Amino acid sequence: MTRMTVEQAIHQALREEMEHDPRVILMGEGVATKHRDLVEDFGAERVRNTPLAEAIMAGTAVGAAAGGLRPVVDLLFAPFLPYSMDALVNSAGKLRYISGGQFSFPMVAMAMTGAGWAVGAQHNHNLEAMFVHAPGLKVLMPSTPADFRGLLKAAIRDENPVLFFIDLGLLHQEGEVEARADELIPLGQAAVRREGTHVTMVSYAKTVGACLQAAEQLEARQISAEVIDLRSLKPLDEETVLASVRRTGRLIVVHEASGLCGVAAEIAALAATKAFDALRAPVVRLTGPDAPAASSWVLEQAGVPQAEAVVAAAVELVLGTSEHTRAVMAHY
Amino acid sequence: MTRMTVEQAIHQALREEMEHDPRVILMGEGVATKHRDLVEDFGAERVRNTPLAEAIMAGTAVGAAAGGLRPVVDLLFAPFLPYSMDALVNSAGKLRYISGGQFSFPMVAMAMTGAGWAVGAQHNHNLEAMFVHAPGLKVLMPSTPADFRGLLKAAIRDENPVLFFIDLGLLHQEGEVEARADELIPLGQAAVRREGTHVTMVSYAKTVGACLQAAEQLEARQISAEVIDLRSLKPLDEETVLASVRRTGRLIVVHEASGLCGVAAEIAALAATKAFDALRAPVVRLTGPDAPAASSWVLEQAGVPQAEAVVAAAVELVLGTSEHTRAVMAHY
Amino acid sequence: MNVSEHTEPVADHHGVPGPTHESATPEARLSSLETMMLIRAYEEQLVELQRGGAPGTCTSVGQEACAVGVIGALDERDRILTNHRSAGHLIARGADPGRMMAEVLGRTDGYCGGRSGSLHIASRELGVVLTSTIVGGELSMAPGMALAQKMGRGEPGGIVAVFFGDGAACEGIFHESLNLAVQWQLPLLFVCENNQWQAFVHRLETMPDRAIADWAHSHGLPTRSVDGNAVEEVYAAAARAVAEIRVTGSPQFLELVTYRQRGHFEPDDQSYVDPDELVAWRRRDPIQGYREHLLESGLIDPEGLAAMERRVRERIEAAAAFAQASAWPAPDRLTDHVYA
Amino acid sequence: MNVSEHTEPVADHHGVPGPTHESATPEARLSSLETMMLIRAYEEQLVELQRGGAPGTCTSVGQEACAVGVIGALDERDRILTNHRSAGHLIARGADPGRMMAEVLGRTDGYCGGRSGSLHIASRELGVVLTSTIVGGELSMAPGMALAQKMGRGEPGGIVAVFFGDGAACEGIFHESLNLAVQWQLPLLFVCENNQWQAFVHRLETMPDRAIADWAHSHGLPTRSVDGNAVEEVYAAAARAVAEIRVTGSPQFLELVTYRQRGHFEPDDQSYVDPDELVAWRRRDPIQGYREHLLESGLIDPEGLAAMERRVRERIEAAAAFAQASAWPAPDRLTDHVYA
Ligand SMILES: Cc1ncc(C[n+]2csc(CCOP(=O)(O)OP(=O)(O)O)c2C)c(N)n1
Ligand SMILES: Cc1ncc(C[n+]2csc(CCOP(=O)(O)OP(=O)(O)O)c2C)c(N)n1
Ligand SMILES: [Mg+2]
Ligand SMILES: [Mg+2]
Repeated sequence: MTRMTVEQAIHQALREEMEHDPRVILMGEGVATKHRDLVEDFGAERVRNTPLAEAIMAGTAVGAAAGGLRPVVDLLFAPFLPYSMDALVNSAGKLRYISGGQFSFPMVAMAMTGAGWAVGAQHNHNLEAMFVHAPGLKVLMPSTPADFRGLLKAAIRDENPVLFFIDLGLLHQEGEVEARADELIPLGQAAVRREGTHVTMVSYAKTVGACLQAAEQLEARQISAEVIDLRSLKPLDEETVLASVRRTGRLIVVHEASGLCGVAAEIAALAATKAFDALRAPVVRLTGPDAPAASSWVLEQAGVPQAEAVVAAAVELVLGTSEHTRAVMAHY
Repeated sequence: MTRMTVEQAIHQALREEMEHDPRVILMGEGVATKHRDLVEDFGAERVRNTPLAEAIMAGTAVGAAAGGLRPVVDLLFAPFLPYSMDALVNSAGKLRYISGGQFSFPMVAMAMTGAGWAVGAQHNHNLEAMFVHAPGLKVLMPSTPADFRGLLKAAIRDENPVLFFIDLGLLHQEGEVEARADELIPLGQAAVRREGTHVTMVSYAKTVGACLQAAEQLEARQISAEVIDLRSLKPLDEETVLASVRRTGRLIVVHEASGLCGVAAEIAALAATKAFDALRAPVVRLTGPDAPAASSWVLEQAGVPQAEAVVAAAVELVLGTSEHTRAVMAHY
Repeated sequence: MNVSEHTEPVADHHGVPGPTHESATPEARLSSLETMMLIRAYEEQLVELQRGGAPGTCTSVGQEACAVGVIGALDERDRILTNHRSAGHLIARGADPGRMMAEVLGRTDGYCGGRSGSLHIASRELGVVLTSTIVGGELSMAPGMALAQKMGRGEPGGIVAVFFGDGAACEGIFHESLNLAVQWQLPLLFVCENNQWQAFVHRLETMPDRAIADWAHSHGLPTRSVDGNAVEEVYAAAARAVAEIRVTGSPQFLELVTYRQRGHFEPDDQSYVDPDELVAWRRRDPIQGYREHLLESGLIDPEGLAAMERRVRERIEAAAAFAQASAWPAPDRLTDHVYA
Repeated sequence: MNVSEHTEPVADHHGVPGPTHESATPEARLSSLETMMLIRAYEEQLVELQRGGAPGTCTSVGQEACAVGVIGALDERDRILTNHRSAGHLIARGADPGRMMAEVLGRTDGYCGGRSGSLHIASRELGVVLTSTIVGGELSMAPGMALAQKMGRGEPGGIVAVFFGDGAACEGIFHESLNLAVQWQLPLLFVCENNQWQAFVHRLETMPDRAIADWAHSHGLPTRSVDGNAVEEVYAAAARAVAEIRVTGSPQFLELVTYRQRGHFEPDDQSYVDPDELVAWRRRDPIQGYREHLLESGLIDPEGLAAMERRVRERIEAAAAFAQASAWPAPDRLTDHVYA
């Protein structure tokens, strides 16, 4: 085991996979500037700065993937993905199906997002749910350095197009990482970060931390919370979520993205359709507001569900309603 | 009252609003070819064919709206919206907020989608949920000629950017339409198409028809179904949905778009979070599959929830499980 | 008619074929004619089927010389990307009209098992890959496919040809694609079939008259504009570009000036089309012109022509019978092929 | 240095100001210098604040002549769209550095109440509208704004100026925007500040050397490339373009060749920058050059300059104090302004 940051874990995954498979290439605006060591070790042919044009970056990844390469394209920030949307949604997501299975698109598109940089809604927009909704794509959004590394490696080896979202607020977070190069984390498996019996918290990315903090605080009140980190938003590990909800009977879903048609809606719907009989209380969604992200630090932070709100929701679910919890939750 | 098709209703709404407000302009690839009468009556300045470039079409609508016009941009088919996504999501949806309320973007972006033309996934992709998820936008998807007319007129008069989706399968459907030019239908109000007591069906666009058919068939079995047509996906009429679910205790959500993070997920989540105590049975989602739309007529139709499946789901919900209903529903 | 001033102009023959490329043997020329006739007959058959209720299509009637000329200049190593108006490219590449028609009808024997329909038929085995009906989709994927070729993932020496319309040149992705191909020096032939129409809008409503060649030229890649209705001119220009790309590894651009003789998507009454323009271009029909040329030059006689017509008709009739006899896909296979 | 060959070339003075536009009075020239100094001081203050923990910014150090020259050629009727590197445009237009700084710091007195931060500051009252940090966003909205002007929704006679970088010219929307403006004959001045950098990539990695002018020219609109570090040259070219646009109602294109002297976004160690290139361009600093020019020409003396520097320093100090004293927005106002 080695200690490293999320940023280092991503870099290591890229390096190892480029080592592992000569078909892996890395491209994007500034990737060759940023990963100069990779250029040195794998050559300028495999690590390519691109013109500033997200549509052709993504389209080129799609074409290269169909042509036999395994491209990783760094699209920088999630709000730039709309420029790439046609290539990702209409080409990568559909052309395998449309062609009757003749082609595959083994590629990864990376992008950062989330609060933490105070630069506003055109750099911070958690739009991962849009890609979960689109057919033919897979979507990852890890929370720990080990998962960033293991999932990115697995994504690069996957035969399908994968969107890999990087929560900006986690970039410098440290954690233990398994150093073996063949250590992959399969797509589609949620991680139970903490076991519990009274309430299930489902989250991903930065807000997993809020849930874990909340769970710790709840312990003092004799409330035992299970925390599930989805990691893989598509394929979604329905079984782990449902099994937990069936045990606890209570569900809180937490994420930074806004709520309407978001992942929390999907998880809540899952419980309401497939674990209804086990539910003992209303499902709770704690999400970012239906608003663009604000730049100002205080507003930016106010848009992210925090541990306090998770605690309040859990207390209300497990122990019943109170004025205080209502006030805290009204915020979300 | 006049009888007209959806296509005629759309045309009439455009004509009336251009008459009503000289700031209304219409633009898009082929709109001047298609609506030649509008060119004649309102001039080529207000009805403009554009180059084939969806990004600048949408961006131009955004800029024109901020500049004091009220543009309607026809983007033809929903799968072309990804090319327009930056203008719609990052500019129209966010720049009002980002600017601290300095600008408004009174504009409508129209697009067709849905099964019925057998031309495949690059013309048929129900991606309305992506725009519901995006902040700052409104999203409409009507089902009757009267609603197409009344909602399009209201959308044109709204101060915010509105996505107006046209279910291709409804284009030639006829219905009675109120002929008064000032007859608007406010955004954000669902329509109860049929009242019932045992089960609530929530749908929009083409599949409202499947629900109504199902409700009729269910009558013979003494099952009384309420059918709610959302019409406005954002703002969403939570109250009408919740009030119905609180009365019936049972909810089926039906739409053609795929399920993951779709509108049905949102409605199911709504019930599970805000009408939980009233729910007597699991929520049921009947949606298109998590797959691109196929071209072949039989596959295209198989991708759309039909009345039979709605009936089966309702019977199961109201009367309990049966092998037959399981078999029918396994399909979705 | 536009001819390029950016490289040596290719003579403008208004429908009469230009100088024959040396390598075009008599057999090759006869075969070019027959293939153009096959494309025409195939598409006319689709129009017939559409009248009977089959899904509509975008025919390439009037543009057959573009497909036959360019595809004829490619070989097996090369890969082709195309768009919604692709029947000519597929047939010129040797696709089976029966399997194509089955695809249009949504049947299991179609090239894509009925999932594509007419608008995105691809055939990996033929090297016709990544067909997109999103205008510009093919342009967005072409540099990546060419990069894969360049990096040794295709056949050695293979290049990529991407077909698109004048409308696609209005999409920003056109420029992004050209710029990337130039910056990365990719073995990519851009083929713009400038058929004057963009669905229901004439291209002069959307761009300056000489825009396509001017835009391409501004990206700094060798650019030729030729008469797209003269199959041998097209072939000559394409063969030269292909040969140069194989040597240099760098992209080139070919504008084929032609005309969409039928509507955008069947059925289409073309009421919005200037009848004079239409008539003028029909007079320059690529098949009619080439047929007369080959008759005049004695390469074929009226009997040979009649036999050719018969062969074509029989193939298309057989194709239609095959397609109509093909089974519908089973609804329970709806979600096959979404993921690998 | 690039100068346009497409229209009459404007002489290339390598940092020494070109011929003065007749209408530039001594006062105007002194004011240009002071405004450039104010922009520089404002941005250096932001760098200072960033070191103390404030959010980063994209400074326009080295590009002040572009902002001052072009904005100086516009008047109140006109509307401006800009991008992430907009401080110069705002200040040249008369924006209050205090309110700008408050915005960067996320405070209520900021132009956008703290919702924008540094990257998308807009001020409707100043006619600086629709600032987008999505590269190309400003280009996508510019034709629509110009259409609204043309259709009488703005001030009579007003035009639109849109500022963007060389990187934005790589985005397809650049071409879509130019083409639409040309086809629709919109009163729109495209201003490309070609500062050689696109974040962490030198533009010569992304485009041919002369690409920007060549691309623009291929769209058929009048195109000029001038030395973006020579404020009077910029002013002269912009004034002429603006005057022509007011008469013709049609778009024009201005490339300002300049250099981003600091990093892309503070903090940035510029380790990826060729030090020789950086030094060469710093020698051509627009403010230093103009200051010397005005001193030499006797328009100002060292004392006057010192007074000017003092005024600028005082304004910026006051601005910083104002910004830091401004209140944070209340968290419960988070969702204000989402909908109209
Ligand atoms: C992005 C996109 N916009 C619009 C359409 C609808 N459409 C299909 S073909 C076509 C015209 C394309 O013109 P051109 O590129 O010249 O090709 P042509 O049809 O003339 O062969 C249009 C507008 C589409 N398929 N994709
Ligand atoms: C669509 C998009 N892609 C990438 C970025 C990240 N980014 C911000 S500024 C910039 C460089 C832009 O270069 P240029 O247009 O030349 O403007 P400059 O920064 O040099 O003023 C980049 C890549 C962005 N904001 N938007
Ligand atoms: Mg065309
Ligand atoms: Mg730049």
